[in-house]
Amino acid sequence: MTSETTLTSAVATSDPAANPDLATGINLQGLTKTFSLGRKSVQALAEVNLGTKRDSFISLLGPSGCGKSTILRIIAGLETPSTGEVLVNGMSAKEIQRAHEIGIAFQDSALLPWRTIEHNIRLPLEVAGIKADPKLISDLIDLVGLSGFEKAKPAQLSGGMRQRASIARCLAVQPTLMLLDEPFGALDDMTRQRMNLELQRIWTERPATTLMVTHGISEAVFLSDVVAVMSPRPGKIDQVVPIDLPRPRTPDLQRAPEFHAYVDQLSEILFGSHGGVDPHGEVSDGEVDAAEEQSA
Amino acid sequence: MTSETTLTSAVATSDPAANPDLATGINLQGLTKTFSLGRKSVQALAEVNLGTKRDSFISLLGPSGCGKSTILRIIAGLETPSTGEVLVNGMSAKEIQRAHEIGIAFQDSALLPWRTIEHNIRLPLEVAGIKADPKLISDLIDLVGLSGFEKAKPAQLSGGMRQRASIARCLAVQPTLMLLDEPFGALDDMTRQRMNLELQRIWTERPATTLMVTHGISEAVFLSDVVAVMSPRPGKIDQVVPIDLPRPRTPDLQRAPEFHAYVDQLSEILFGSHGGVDPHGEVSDGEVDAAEEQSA
Amino acid sequence: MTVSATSPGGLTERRLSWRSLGSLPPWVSGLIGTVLIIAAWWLVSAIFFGPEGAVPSPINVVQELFSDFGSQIYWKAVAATGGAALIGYLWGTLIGLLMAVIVLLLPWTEGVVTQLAVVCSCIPLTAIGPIVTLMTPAGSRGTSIFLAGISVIFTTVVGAILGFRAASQTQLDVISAYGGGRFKQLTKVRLIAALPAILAALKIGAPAAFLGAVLGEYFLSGVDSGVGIQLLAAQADNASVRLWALAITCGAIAGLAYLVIGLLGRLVAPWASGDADAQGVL
Amino acid sequence: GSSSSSSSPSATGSGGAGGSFGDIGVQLSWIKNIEFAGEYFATEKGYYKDAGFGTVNLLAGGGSTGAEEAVLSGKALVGLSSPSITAPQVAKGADLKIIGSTYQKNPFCLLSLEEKTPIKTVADLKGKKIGVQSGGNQTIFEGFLKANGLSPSDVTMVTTLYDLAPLYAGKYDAHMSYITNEPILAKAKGYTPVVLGLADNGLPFTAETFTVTGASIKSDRAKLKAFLKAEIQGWTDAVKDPAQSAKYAVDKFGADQKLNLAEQTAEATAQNGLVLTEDVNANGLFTMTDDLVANNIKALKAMGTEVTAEQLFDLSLIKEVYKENPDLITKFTIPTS
Amino acid sequence: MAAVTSTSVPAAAGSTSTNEWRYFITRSLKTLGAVLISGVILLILWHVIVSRSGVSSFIAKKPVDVWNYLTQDGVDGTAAAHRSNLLSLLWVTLGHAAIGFVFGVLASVVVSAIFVLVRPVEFMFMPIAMLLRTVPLLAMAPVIYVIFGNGLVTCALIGTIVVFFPLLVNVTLGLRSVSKQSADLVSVYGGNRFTVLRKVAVPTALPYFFAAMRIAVPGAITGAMLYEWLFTFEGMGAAVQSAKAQGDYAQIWAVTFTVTVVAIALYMVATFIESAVLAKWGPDAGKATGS
Ligand SMILES: Nc1ncnc2c1ncn2[C@@H]1O[C@H](COP(=O)(O)OP(=O)(O)OP(=O)(O)O)[C@@H](O)[C@H]1O
Ligand SMILES: Nc1ncnc2c1ncn2[C@@H]1O[C@H](COP(=O)(O)OP(=O)(O)OP(=O)(O)O)[C@@H](O)[C@H]1O
Ligand SMILES: Cc1ncc(C[n+]2csc(CCO)c2C)c(N)n1
Ligand SMILES: [Mg+2]
Ligand SMILES: [Mg+2]
Repeated sequence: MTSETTLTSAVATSDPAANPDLATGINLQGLTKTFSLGRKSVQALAEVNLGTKRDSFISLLGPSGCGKSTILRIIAGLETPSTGEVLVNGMSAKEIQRAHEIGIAFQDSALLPWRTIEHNIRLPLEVAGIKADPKLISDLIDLVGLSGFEKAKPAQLSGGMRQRASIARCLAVQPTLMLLDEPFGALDDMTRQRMNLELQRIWTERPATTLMVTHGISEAVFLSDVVAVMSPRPGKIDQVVPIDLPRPRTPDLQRAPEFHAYVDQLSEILFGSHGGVDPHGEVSDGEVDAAEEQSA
Repeated sequence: MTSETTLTSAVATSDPAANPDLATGINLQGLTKTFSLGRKSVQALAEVNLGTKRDSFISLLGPSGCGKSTILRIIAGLETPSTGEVLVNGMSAKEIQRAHEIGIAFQDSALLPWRTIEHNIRLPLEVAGIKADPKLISDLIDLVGLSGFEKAKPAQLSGGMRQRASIARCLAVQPTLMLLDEPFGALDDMTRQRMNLELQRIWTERPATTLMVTHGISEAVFLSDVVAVMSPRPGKIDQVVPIDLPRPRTPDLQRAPEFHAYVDQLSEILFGSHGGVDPHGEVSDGEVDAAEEQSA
Repeated sequence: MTVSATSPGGLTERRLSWRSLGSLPPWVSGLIGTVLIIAAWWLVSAIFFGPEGAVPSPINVVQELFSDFGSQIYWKAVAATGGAALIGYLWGTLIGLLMAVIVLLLPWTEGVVTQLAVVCSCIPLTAIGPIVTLMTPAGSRGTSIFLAGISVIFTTVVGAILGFRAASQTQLDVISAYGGGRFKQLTKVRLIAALPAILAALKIGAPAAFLGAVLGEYFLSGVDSGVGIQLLAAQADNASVRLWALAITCGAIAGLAYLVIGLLGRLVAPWASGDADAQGVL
Repeated sequence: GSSSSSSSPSATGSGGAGGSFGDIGVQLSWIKNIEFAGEYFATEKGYYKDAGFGTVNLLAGGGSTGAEEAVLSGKALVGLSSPSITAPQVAKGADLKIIGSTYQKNPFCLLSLEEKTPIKTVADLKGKKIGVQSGGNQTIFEGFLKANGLSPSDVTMVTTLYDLAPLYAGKYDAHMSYITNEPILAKAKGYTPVVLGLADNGLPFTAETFTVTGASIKSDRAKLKAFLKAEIQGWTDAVKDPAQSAKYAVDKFGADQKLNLAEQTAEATAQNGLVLTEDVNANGLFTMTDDLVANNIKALKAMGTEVTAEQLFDLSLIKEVYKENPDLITKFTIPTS
Repeated sequence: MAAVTSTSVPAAAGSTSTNEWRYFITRSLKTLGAVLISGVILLILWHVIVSRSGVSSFIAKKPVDVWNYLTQDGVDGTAAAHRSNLLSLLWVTLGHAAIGFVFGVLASVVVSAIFVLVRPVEFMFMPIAMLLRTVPLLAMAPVIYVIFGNGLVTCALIGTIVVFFPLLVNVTLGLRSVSKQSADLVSVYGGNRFTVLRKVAVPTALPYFFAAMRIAVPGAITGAMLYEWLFTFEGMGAAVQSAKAQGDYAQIWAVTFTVTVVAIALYMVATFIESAVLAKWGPDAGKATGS
């Protein structure tokens, strides 16, 4: 197993306090979060330390309920941590909010039901007080394949279409911090693949410190500079795995052995060391392999 | 390519009118659905014909927005078709509703925000007027890995946890018709795998005519008696592929060449005949392969 | 649809008849209701009272109304009272909304503001009516306007505060994540999500405002024209037919206001589940 | 024609357009009907103007804002009221005085129906159910009982408004009424009204009195006298011509209320019975004899208010008016009831 | 099978009272504070407006005058007599208000449920509901008297009329605010409209219902006073009339003051009950989930 901090091309660290130069993008130090749940309380995050370089792309992997969305919401300034510090691009969550530099896509699309798709996508611009360029909006709608639905209300779209609209909305402000919570979860594979490529293109053209929560291991490898794997609740960063693959990454890359090695490594971390890495060394979302561990 | 109706072990047909014995479960004849969208109207379904045998498990695959959820909602009696006929297990949608025999999981969890998880899961029983067995409920909660969250409100759960609660709810009434709309979309792969196995176990023990909408090709193959692939909007059934694999299916099956053949066949239908079936014949969600078709 | 064809006959038929009742256009059911009510009124009048008794015959009342429609005096009175009601309504609504917005922007003021609003609704009008009259110039409709306004404030405040809370946390999160503050949350989400509840409050307010304006005329000094004045005169004259005609006039005006605001609501907040969309839900 | 019925807002301020006394407000005790016939004549015939006033705003009362309040708050120089209302306030220290009385006896009566339970005498009252308006009329009725040696427990008092429907429906046996108003309505409905007048049965106080502030008597004495003079002229005409009085009420001043001409004419005639007495013929309209004043004080005491004549009345102004204008005293034919 | 997502919830450290109670208590305390502040504001407003109005002090009383009326013996009786008089009037009025409140709330809840279940009924009878609310009771009182008499039936009727309409509109709106998805869910499981009403619409409508209840509390008192004024010689409603006839303005102001204070107190009680119930139901009762 590689030790992430010793790599020369390191872009991330699980000890940002000791490596401030690796925490110029996202910088989470000693983050914990406890929710109260009626009489009881739930510790969602147990001491999260994480740093990434500015304009790097990090993905968060981890079992359901481990606190991925919570980390993302804390970074977005939507939740205050119980303890710990958060800095992004050298700014606090509130500062970066106020600078209108966040793009965010929630796990559920969170579109405003009374606005048309077009107007939903334009919302961040309105909030930022930027005059919306109609061309930009229609390009974004095109990008996510919703042409013809500009005037539709969210209730009139399918689940996947809503999620795509929310991705378009995320890109509207051309953010310096992008937070994506399972943005492609509800998409079919073809659309998902296309969105992945588009996301990479956009991110390369206009770099932004990006954090993506996902369940797709190969998606994470394909897009990220670094992948952080979390352990189950109370969540903490289990390992930080830098993805040292050349950019721009093309679909072909996904057949390269290095790519598969990363996928396998991550599956192993996620599903345990004795987890069956695919013997053929082939692409795997961990889905099939992990099943071996289960007793019916 | 196999022609589905000629198989001896056929459990489904794309021409239910001609094969009434293959339409004792789901029976959709000449189904169309047009939504009005302000001034314009959107044809969501263009003539859907589909029949499955009673107590069979069918999965619907297809691109985002092709009308999968719409078919499911029509079968559930939540939407009236523009034209066409619907029968399930010989009953109309309304009748089967009234008989309290449907279990359903929506694309988003649709939990009632004011009810605890426990009470949300108990809801179908309350509606059916059945006295809820506390053991049953706690078993279901256990099954979906939500023990300890019985008294939590939906807002206090992660997206995946909410989805799991909604699956537990679906199973509460022990339905004869199960309708699952991307039930595992928000789950991490391990949980998803476990839920797949559990779903198969439950379905085997207490068979029900089941329709599942999914984006996961291998998931569809693993669980289904037959997989129907839909073409993009306006949706229609492109092909019906019976999955002739022995039951009970174990995780090992997912490594068998027959399994991979099915996955490849479905990928091909979904992503075009020139679509790159994985050369290693290995497991693929179609995700990586489809990428080849894309121009960056 | 053939779906129902397979179901047992009796059940289907009953459901169909319910359906057909449910699918009646609103104005038809409105008409049916009106006819039913008038029939009941007629019966009561004919059996227990004479055509000019305390409950006069609808025919006489309608005749009276028709003769009223040709009379300038009638329309002058309606315009005068309606005008005062409208001014009071606008003021009351404005003040109510302002109070609710204050609560929204400064949540700690909620208690104080709602208490002030409660005071508006529970001050005995009969006690303060004369005082207001004394504080406004003779001949002005100040008391009518005041009572109309004060009748609206409380419901508006309660409705608007309720409405401002209707936005879900996710919807608000979207705005804050994009750097919007409380104000943007207000303009982009809260105000809009609040519309259904606010409109409901405004709908309640309209009849209340008219009632307040009529009641005000019982206190006014130096005012000769108005529905309230005519009611007073009809009462002193024991003119039951006129009384009922005026009462129906009051109802009709309030109903019109209610309807117009309802339509307005459907126009500006078509997604609101309180309206047409929800017909399939409940 | 001078000022119209739709009065423009104005206070008692001086220096108005017409004459030296400027514009004033007069608070009426009810919405504009026949009850204020004299004021209509004074307006129409220019008596107010001749007396030196600009605009005299006849302020209709909605029935709930009292003349005392209007006068005390300065909205009106003069208010039309009744000792039964003015006296309690004077007793509580209000700076108010009555300077004349249009009605020589109060119009209150108990109206019952020959067809149901006629109440012709006080003796008939025992054990009956009487509909009384809450507030002022309640006080008056209780005073009436007391003045006749009855206790409140001898009758059942129930609340009512002005409408006679409950009486017709037999909900109670008698209805507290204005002799000029409800009996006429009952008759028009085809009933035979039976009237028991309060003024003739132990409660001889007056009504439609001119109420002003004590301060204005000191500061505006000439103005008040000028006002009284115009009022006398107006009422002299009104009493003589009930038909024209009703016309003014129905067609002009009360036009907004759709008054009934026949009914208003009947009321005007009945009203004359309250305005005109031998004493009035001798001393002039609005005057009060010492006897009448004493009767008022006695009646008020029965109603629970202890005031002296000096506290409540200042009849010096009306006396001076007649002394200065003896020709204003007119001999009317007194209607027989 | 072992649970995948770790074990159960970690036990809370020193978990004090429940979340719900904390919510309830903080809200109650806030309300009390608000009452004090608004009380002071109102007294100042009252004093300033009356002082500046120019209306004779004989009629327009200031807070001090009411205080004096309640605490100092004067020409028109002892303070103790004033207080006990007010108190007995108050009890009568509260009794009438309670009757009106109970009937009004019951009637409106039942009717709005019917409106929501059978929509055409709403179009049929909403006009009548509105007519009841718009026609001045002052004008129709004699008719009511003739038909219903002047007893408690009429008391209930007047209270109902005053309270009914705002409640009806709010509760109907609340019952209709059901999210389509939740309603779908229940109908799939075989629930009929009535089940949707019970399982989804009623909880959704709770915040609306309580808002309506808060509107109803002062409404019931107003209704009671109206009833007393128009149909009885009892309670505060009639007292205002007789005090007016007696020129007892101090009493009118004292009654006004008392009624207002009591209405606010009852409103607070309604707020407490609301927070207690809604806390149990969760602060999210009736709120939409997601988009
Ligand atoms: N209520 C509605 N009003 C108008 N159009 C609708 C409505 N519901 C669905 N549609 C349209 O019908 C089409 C099919 O929608 P549906 O939800 O069935 O797609 P889907 O196959 O489930 O997609 P996904 O995989 O993204 O969930 C879409 O184009 C959508 O815009
Ligand atoms: N508002 C809240 N109140 C109480 N508990 C909460 C709240 N929000 C989240 N939690 C708890 O925090 C834990 C982490 O939740 P989070 O949403 O971050 O998980 P996640 O990793 O995003 O899961 P998923 O992949 O299923 O979306 C969960 O156990 C959840 O129950
Ligand atoms: C007891 C009693 N008090 C007042 C009125 C009201 N009212 C009706 S007509 C009128 C003027 C007299 O013609 C007045 C004052 C009444 N009817 N009966
Ligand atoms: Mg999440
Ligand atoms: Mg769908």
